[in-house]
Amino acid sequence: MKIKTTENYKIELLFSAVSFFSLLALFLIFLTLAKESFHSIKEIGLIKMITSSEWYPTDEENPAFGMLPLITASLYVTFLSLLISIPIGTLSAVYISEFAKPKAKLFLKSFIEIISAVPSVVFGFWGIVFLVPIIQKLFDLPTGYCILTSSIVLGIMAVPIITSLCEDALNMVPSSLREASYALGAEKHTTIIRIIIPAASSGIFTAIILGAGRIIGETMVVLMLSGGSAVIPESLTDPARPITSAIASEMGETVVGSLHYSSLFTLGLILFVITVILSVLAQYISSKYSLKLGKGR
Amino acid sequence: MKKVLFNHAIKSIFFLNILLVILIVGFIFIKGYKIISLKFLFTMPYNSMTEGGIFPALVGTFLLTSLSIIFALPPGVITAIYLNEYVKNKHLINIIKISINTLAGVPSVVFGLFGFSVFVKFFGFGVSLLSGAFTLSIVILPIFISATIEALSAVPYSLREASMALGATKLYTIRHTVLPAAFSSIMTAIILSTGRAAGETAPILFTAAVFFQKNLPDSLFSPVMALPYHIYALMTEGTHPEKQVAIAYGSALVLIITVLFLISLAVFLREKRRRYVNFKH
Amino acid sequence: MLTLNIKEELNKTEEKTKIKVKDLNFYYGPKQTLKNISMDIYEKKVTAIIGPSGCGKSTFIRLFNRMDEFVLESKSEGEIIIDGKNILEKDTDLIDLRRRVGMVFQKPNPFPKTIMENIAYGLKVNGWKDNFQIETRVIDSLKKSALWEEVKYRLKENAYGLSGGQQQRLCIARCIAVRPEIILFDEPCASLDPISTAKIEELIMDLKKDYTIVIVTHNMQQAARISDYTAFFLMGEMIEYGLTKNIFENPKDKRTEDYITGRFG
Amino acid sequence: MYRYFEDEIKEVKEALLNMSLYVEDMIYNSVLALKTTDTDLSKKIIEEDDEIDKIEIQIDEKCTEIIMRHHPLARDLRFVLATLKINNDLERIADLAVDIAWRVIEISRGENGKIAQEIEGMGIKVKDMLRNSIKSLTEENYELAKEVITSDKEIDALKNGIIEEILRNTDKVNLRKNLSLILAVRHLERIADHCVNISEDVIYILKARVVKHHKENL
Repeated sequence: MKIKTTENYKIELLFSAVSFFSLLALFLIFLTLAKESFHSIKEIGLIKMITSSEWYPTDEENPAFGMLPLITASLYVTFLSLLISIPIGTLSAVYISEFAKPKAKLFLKSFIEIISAVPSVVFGFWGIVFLVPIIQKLFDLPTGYCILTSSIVLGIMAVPIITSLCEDALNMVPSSLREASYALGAEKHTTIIRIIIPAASSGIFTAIILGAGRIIGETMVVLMLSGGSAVIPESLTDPARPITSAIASEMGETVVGSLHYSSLFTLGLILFVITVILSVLAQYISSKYSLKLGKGR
Repeated sequence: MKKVLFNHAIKSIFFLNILLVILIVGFIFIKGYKIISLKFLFTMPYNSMTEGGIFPALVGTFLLTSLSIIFALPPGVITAIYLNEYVKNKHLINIIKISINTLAGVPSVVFGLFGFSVFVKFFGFGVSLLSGAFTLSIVILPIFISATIEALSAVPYSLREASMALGATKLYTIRHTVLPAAFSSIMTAIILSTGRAAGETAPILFTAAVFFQKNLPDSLFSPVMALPYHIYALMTEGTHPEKQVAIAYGSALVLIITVLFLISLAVFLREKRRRYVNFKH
Repeated sequence: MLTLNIKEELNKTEEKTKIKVKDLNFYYGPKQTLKNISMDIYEKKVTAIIGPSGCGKSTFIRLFNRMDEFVLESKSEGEIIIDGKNILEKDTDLIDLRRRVGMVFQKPNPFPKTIMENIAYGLKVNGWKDNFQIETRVIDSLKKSALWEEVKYRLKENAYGLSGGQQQRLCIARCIAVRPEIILFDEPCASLDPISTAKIEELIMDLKKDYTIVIVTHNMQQAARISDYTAFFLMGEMIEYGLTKNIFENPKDKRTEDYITGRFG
Repeated sequence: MYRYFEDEIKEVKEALLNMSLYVEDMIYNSVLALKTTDTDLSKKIIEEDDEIDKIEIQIDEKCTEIIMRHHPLARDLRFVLATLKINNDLERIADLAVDIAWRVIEISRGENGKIAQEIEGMGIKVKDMLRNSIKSLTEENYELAKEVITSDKEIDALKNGIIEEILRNTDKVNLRKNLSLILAVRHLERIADHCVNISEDVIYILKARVVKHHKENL
């Protein structure tokens, strides 16, 4: 009996070791990115890289590694696509959670989940063959590959993600609140605006943060649709090169160990830090939120 | 008046949302369905990618996803078991759960960088099936763990109690009661993760995928073609865009059908079981 | 002289102590859920524990087979002596203890397996290999739990196909298959209809011949019907303990009287 | 659970039956003692009463326990309630038999002749009434219970006849003795009344009808 117990203990120990793999992976990713980007950070300096606006990494005589254009492009694209996906996403969630009939609700939730799995490369492909020509004609541009195109496609892509996260948040609002509001004679739209959305607000906020994290890290769509010019964009119809796009497109061309190679890892590190912060922030808010609604028992 | 407007606004926005998706998928379907044939699926590309099929890309995606599932399965299941069955310390659970969720939020291109630096360079696997599969397995790990935790926690606590009260050890209880009861939901988790792995492009961009390959991959260390990368490459690196776009339509449709089929299957199975479980307990 | 058949078993006082509880305290986090409980539980008798929800009665019997192990941040003091051994000590072999002290839960909890496999589970846990022996024991347990007639042609069917009451009797069969010495019932009829409840109660009365039974129930009538001894718990304290007849006809403590007459609270 | 409840009800029924047999014997012995002025037999009857008292308490306790444990309802409830009353009636009957035994001791010696024979006859009739009332309970026989109730009139008539006769034969010498005889007859008549009570309770159990003071309900 005693032997069995120690055996079980050993297994538990093994299990716990394996369980830390996720944490370890996270740590390893950080370590790898840090190690590879060390070269460029030491050579150029992180602040200088982030603040200068010249990105000519392949210039043979005078390569420049100013990441400002890339970062601004990423922020532009993220902001614009959030502008599209937040209203559509949240309102769709309100529809599913408050208006749809129970049976339809189940179906719609599954449907949203399924379409959120459509691979991003497909969205990028659709953007090229469908949206790019339209944008080009509409605005009379030399090329349809621009911030606007990639933002629209990214926005559409993020809608199901935000919808399903918001729907979860709305679902967590206890039905007693709804009933209480209806019992006081409130109408549906009053109940939704005054009671349900405020009660779910931090959940919706979490959904938006997570959505932002996804958009900023999304690669294929911006890679295929942004146009790729590494200058600070001045208008919506300018082509641009967001961080992910830069990494994906330039990685294949660099010499391993070069300053360019290292600076791409620095970009990865920046992206990693941003998304980790967003993700932890979202989890922090949602854990506080579930405590508030008494779900965290 | 305000009320009517509000309700209509919400409804129309929702249906706009649905319509958009149908537009995208429908557009690709209409353009692509003529291209798909058995020949398209099962022949090699030739004539510098302007003719022929996508067979090597299909094989590559199949190999990549199945390998990555095989790699992700043991740590995924063990982590889920440990979190759901063993740990009592709330802080520990929180730390691991936060790291899983954070890992799920890391951009796929960062996984690509990591895979390149560690598997391709550090371990020296090169751009290969193995590197890609390892990278993909880390990408799907958080999804798989979350789904497996859900599967395990759906097994009623009373079953564990019953088993323990009969004098079974924890391990025996997990092996003979919890895992069998959760088996089908774990299968669902696997299908779900497969669907995700099949559609990922960025992680294999620098770790496994190549645009063109004469032969099918013959070892774990050979680079592979993959369906999502194939679409991307056809659109951006091709030399005969007007001819390649047709193949890209076909490939995109195959990819959509594959992924949506897997995910729908997983979601369908899960919902069906959820209803059954609710009914039963 | 004529003799009367009325049994006087309730007036007998010579009982053998099976479980001896001494100064038991139990803490859940900072909250003390059991306070200074001492009682003797007698062999081959039914002992009922009654009290309002949250009085600690479930916590109490779950200590007898150490199911408290799964409760986070809990602490126990005092002694629970079963057959001369304090089972609260650290070196207790919990696996062996749980084999000797069986438990039936509030909700029927059969495994999602066949009826046969459900009952065989406990035997396999204990290392039984011979299929014939297992089968014999399964049938025997089913007969003892008054389920045999209802399931004898469907042993290979899934246990979830049984009704709630049948499931609970299956759980009892599963419990007695490993031949425990003590059976703990944690509100075994809470989720059952009156007919199934009556069957379970009858079964408990039958089992009394061979097993020491401790039953937690918030149904006082049930305690009155089936138990020989009754303990009344309130806010983690044992208020009164004695022959069921005395507790229900002539309780000594005002709180007990208030509770069983429904004047509580 | 019903099985155990049934067993307990059966136990009580059997106890009642045994008690009634016991009491029947007491009635018979008391009239026998009266006939033969057997003081020894009378003393034995008086002693036996203690036994009956004990049994009464036991049955009472058993009934309380059944109420406590099983919360009987409907027919079972009527049974337990009626049992408590029947139990009481039986005890009273035993007491009356003891009273008769006391009369025998009062009379002590002397010949009672024809009167004693008639009282014995009445005693046997009363004893049969008791037997029938208990039989109607154990056999759940409504007709038999009805018969017991109607036969009460017969006993009343018998009582009146015997008392008339005693009074006719009374003189100064046997006044005291005949008074005891009259009392004994009165006791027997009271026993018959208790038997009627028992039968009424049996009807209450069987038909849930109160026939006490409402003979029209019969």
